[in-house]
Amino acid sequence: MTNQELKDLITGWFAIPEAVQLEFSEEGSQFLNLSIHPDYLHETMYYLKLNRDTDFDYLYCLTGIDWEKELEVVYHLESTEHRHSLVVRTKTSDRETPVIDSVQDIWPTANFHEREVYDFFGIRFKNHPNMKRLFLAEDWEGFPLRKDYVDEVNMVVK
Amino acid sequence: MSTATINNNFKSEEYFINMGPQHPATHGVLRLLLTIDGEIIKKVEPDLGYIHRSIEKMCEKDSYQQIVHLTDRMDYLSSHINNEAVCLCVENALQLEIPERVKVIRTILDELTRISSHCLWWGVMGMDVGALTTYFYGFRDREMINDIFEETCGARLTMNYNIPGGLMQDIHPNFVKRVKEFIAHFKTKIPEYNRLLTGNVIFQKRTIGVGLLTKEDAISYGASGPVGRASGYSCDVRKHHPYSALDRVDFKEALATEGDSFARYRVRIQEMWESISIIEQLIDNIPEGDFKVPTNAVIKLPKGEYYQKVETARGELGVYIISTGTKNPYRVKFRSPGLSNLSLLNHIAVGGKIGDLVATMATIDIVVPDIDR
Amino acid sequence: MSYLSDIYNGIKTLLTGMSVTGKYFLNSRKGAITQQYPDNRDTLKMFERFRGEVVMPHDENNEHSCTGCQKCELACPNGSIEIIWDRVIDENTGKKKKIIDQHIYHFGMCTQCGLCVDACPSDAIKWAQNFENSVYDRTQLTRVLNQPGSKVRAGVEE
Amino acid sequence: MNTLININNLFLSIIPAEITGLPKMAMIALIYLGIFAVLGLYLVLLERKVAAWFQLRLGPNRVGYHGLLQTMADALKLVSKELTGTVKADKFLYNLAPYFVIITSLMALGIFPFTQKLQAYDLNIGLFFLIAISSIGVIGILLGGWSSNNKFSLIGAMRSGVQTISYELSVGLSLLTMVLLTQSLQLSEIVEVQKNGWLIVQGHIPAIIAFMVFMIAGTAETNRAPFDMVEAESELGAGFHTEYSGMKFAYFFLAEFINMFIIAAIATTVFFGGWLSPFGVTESIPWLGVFWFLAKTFILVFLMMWFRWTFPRLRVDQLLTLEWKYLLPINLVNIVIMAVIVWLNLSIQF
Repeated sequence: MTNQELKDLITGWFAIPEAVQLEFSEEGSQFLNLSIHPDYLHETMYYLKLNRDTDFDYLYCLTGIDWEKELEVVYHLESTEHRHSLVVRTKTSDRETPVIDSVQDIWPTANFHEREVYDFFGIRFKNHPNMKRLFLAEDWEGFPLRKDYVDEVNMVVK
Repeated sequence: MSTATINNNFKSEEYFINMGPQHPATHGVLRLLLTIDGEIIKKVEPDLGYIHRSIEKMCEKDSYQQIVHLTDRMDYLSSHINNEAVCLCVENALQLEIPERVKVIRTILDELTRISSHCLWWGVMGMDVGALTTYFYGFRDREMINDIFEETCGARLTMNYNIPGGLMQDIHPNFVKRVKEFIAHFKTKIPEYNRLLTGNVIFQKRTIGVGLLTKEDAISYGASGPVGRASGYSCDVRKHHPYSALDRVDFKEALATEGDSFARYRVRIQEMWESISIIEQLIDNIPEGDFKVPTNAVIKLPKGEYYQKVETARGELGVYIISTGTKNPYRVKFRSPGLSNLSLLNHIAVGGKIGDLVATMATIDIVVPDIDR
Repeated sequence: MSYLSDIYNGIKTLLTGMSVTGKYFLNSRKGAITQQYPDNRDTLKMFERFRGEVVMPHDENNEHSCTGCQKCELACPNGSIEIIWDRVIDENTGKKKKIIDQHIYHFGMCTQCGLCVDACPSDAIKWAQNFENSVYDRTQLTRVLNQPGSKVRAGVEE
Repeated sequence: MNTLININNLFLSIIPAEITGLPKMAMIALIYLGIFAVLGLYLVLLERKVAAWFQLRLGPNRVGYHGLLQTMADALKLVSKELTGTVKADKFLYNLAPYFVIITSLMALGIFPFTQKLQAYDLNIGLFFLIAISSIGVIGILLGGWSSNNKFSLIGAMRSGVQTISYELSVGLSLLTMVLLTQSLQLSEIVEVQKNGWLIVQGHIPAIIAFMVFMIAGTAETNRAPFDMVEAESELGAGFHTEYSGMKFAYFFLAEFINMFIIAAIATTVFFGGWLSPFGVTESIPWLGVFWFLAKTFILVFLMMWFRWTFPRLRVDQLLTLEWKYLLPINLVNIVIMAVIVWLNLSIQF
């Protein structure tokens, strides 16, 4: 499917796309970007995988990004059947207790990747069966990949 | 005594066992927490992070040229391919026109890297299932490739030969000759590998039907590389998203349908043949030209996001760079093949024996620094 | 019948494997790949591009070609190069000129990436092929590359 | 060779007389202990050299001429090493285990006829004694693995138990096949019978099958690759001797090599005519029997090393499949064939 077709199809799933903050953009990226409110993320992802026309069965990258004011999670999806790609993004401005729905029931690969994002950004994933730190020790303080993380001993800033 | 009492008296109990971080089969510092009932594995839980260096965080402070050398230290067995991934990403962002010569050399080195990685894997695979001699035969052949790398790139493992815009130096005058020598040598060695290990009845018994992974699971667990292809999932980035000189070579994607350890083994052996064929197609036709295009000393990527995927020896490596237009990237994410491949270990190892786990882990071919970036 | 053919095939594959190792056993005299380091120091020659350590070549007049432009210091990802420089007045032109006081190389921090040598505009530093770099004290790994009393070669400009 | 002749002379004077005095017994024991130690050390060296040659390496070549003293140096190191162990180990059993293993292999060594005269004890149930003794060794391994209080050791020990109990059968049955031919269990008599041709020739087809089964089962008995489930370093670290160090580890290590020698020596005695020279070429010089015995034994030892450095390891359930589904039925059929051959007098005699 072309990006335009994808856009039309996905917009059609929502009665009021503005209500879920559904936005598309292709600016500054080689993929079609879809951003959505975190509350509707899991449902949308579920459709994206199950719908025959979209059929995004391959989640190949799951990234956390710290935009200083907000935290963002980016999902790179690809369909192995149709070979089209989509980037799904969701943002939360809650930096203290950010929670986003887990997609590990849709793509089991997200299990480790979500733990990694939790480990480095502190974003908790709701309904994740094992929401523990993946790399760092359990008693590690802070989330190292956040921009405001400071560690005066181990981090040498040039 | 009734049967119930007897069963009660002989109730088996599950217990935990720590495999690693200093276990011979975990190849580096991977720790697996196994839940075992007798010899049957009930659960495998990897405990990671023993050598996490936070390369992604380090990248946020480095210039784009400097990022490249950090990727050497991720999957150190395919460091050239890692370097290339970053360079391609930066070059795409800058929309640089890369000379044909660079593309061809990069592809040749990619495939040599793949062969060298698979050689090491083959040796270690044999060692994991108990045939210690394979290790030395694998390393003997790998040594020839390492010599080629050392002569041209200046290092055996952490080559850092790619820079955004091309290569650091032109190829060494001996390069073509040595590669041809190696190809001629290696073509006689793969049949020997097959005679020694592939055909061996014990080896086949150890691997056939062990660690079964279906195609659907392979996709949803994000498997890539030989692990995915052994389950019949066509996931070769070189085929689907060709980069460098891969668009002009003719090669088959190594596929198998069984999804067991032996299929993964055969896919890797097949990949070595395909790599040889790719090198043979390119080695005589390295175009003349520059080995790099000049770039600014300070590279600033335009604001935006850039994603580049390449096929390393272990699977799909993704480089995701987010730039805000400054000389440092805002965020760099490396989608490492190892982490996804490892995440399916629990899925396919449960129900097998300890020996099966070792064989399965060997065919998944994890490199721990790749997981603990 | 498959029972017997299983046995036959099994034994056949085992013997095939043994023939491979047996062949190597018989040729073991000439086939050994062991490098008897350090016995073979005399014959062991590294490739000329091998990146062992960074050195600054000096000619017979104790002159090097480092102008103190600090490009290598900027290119280094690990901060292994530190240049202490000074400004003096050039006798010929009367202009102020940058010269190096000390070109400090922290070998313990170096990852042998080669970016400094690549960045150097006057080819003042290059790679040496020495690989026996172990020392008893870490401080010995901090080296001053320019020799005492050396000066920049005439004609090498920034 | 000189020392061998001395030993030979010594025994010539000792053996025919009834051995009643304790000093004499002690002397024999000491001599065997010496043989045991030297043999063990040089088998280790041989293994390392052979492994190196299979693997395109040079092997130990620093200590002594071509590394001949390497294992001596290793032994010295092991003797001087600290004995460590786990705190929660069952101390008594933990310390007992290595002796179990080493004593059994030493006992087995005592009844081999190195030549017609050089034999410490000529038991009339020699073969039976060997089979019995070789299965006691596994108790040491079980004890060691169980008392170490280490899960890897325990798994290794349990595997060892399973393995030895199963393969005992094949070892016994394949030797029994040959006993049908010799009609004696006494080792000296078994060799005597072979003056009309080695048993592997006398018994032709069933003897060759029995030999193959014996070699496979014997390799498994000694816990060597491809049957090294007990140690399986890529699965269990070091298996049952994970927690042993220093001299106690050395006991296990030496016993493994001596057991390998014993299996090869049994095969030599039963199938290849023991100390008999091929076609009786050196029949006039009896002491050359030692040479022939050792030569044949070391060829078989080399064969076992060749197995080890070529094959991958079996899985524990496949190990049992091999025994119960392949070796045992073959063996039983083989015994019947052999009985028929003996009954119809079809054996080849020179």
